[in-house]
Amino acid sequence: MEITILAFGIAKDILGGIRVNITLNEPANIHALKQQLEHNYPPLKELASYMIAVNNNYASDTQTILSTDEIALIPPVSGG
Amino acid sequence: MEITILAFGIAKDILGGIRVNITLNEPANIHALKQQLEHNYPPLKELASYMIAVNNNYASDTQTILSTDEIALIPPVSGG
Amino acid sequence: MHPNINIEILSAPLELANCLAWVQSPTCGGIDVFIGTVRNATKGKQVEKLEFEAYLPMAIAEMEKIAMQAMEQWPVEKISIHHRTGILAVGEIPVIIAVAAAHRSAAFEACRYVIDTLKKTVPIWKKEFFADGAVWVAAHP
Amino acid sequence: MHPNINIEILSAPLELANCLAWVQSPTCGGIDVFIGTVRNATKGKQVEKLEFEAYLPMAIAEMEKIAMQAMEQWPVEKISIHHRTGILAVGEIPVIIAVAAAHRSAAFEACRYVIDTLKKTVPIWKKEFFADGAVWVAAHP
Repeated sequence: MEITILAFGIAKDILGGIRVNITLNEPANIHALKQQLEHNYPPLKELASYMIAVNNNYASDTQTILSTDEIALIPPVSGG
Repeated sequence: MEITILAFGIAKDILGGIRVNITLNEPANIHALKQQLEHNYPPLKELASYMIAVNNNYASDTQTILSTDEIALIPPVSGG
Repeated sequence: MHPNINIEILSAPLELANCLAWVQSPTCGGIDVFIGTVRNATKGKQVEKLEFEAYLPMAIAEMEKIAMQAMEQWPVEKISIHHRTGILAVGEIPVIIAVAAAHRSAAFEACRYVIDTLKKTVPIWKKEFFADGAVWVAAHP
Repeated sequence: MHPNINIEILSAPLELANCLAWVQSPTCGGIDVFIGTVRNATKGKQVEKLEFEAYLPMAIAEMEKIAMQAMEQWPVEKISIHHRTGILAVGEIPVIIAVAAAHRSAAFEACRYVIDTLKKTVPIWKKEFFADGAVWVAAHP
């Protein structure tokens, strides 16, 4: 399936845009998404850390992804 | 010597005014002043505590009083 | 008065914007502000209004001492303390303390120290007015 | 949104008076306010400006979670959190947190918790601009 990834901060620079499409084998979970992202965009591995959010909530590695989910790539935050 | 006592808050109510004169034997210290005040105004003994300030500083019981000092009777504070 | 300390005792309503403008600085990353407000009740009893009385020169001197102690204990840059006197209605502001620092931790800790110490040592007195009378706070055990 | 929580993410300058007015209440005796300000330097290097970017719906949801956690941990009545986005000059205000409580101790502790947690979990990113380039803060180890 093809999903759209929202990217912010330095992740937007690494992925080359705010919205990037990525193809995953079904069924897919967060762990598989991260592996595919790091394969397509190796500089992600150099970040201090990053999280994936699904529908506005931080997701664990085992969470399953649906094509209708809103998926965001969250690099280290620095608000405040 | 006669000294003037400035009184605030409930002390002003007990002494009956903002400025009250009191006569002390010389040389006088804070301890002697407190004894004379409590003799003249017994309700002072019912306060939770009180302090004497000399020239805008809290004074210890042994500090000597001069007739030129500014003496204030400081009941428990409650600012803020 | 220390150049990085601003103390005012005012009979007119306190202005938060004044305290903030005084402490703001390009070298500061955080400002902690404490704003006291008149509550409508104390120990379950309805409060109608408060009156604050200050021993003016000594109250200013004691507040400056507290601000100096805070500057010695934490790396803070500027401290502004404004205290109100006179009659205050419910919701009005008796005190504002603003502390600016390079880092927020120092601002929080110093601000807390200033208000806690102010309530113990600064010669200012509060009278609470109820429907059935008035009392000077903390006067009796 | 919980009726005692006010969260805003704004591209225009933050107004302290708005946060304060929102949290003020006749049942509160103390308000603690944290105001972040843009420092002119970081790790000894001169900062020219900052840019803040937010993942809007999630940032609001995360800030509401933090405010809810604070209300569960301390007896506070109202919490207002305003965060700025876009380009900010030195001295401008990226964040304001105001917490009102019956007693000041809860207001101080909850306000400190909100800012500390906000910096760890809310999806907002800060880019620092120097004379010789720009970096996303905390991105790399």
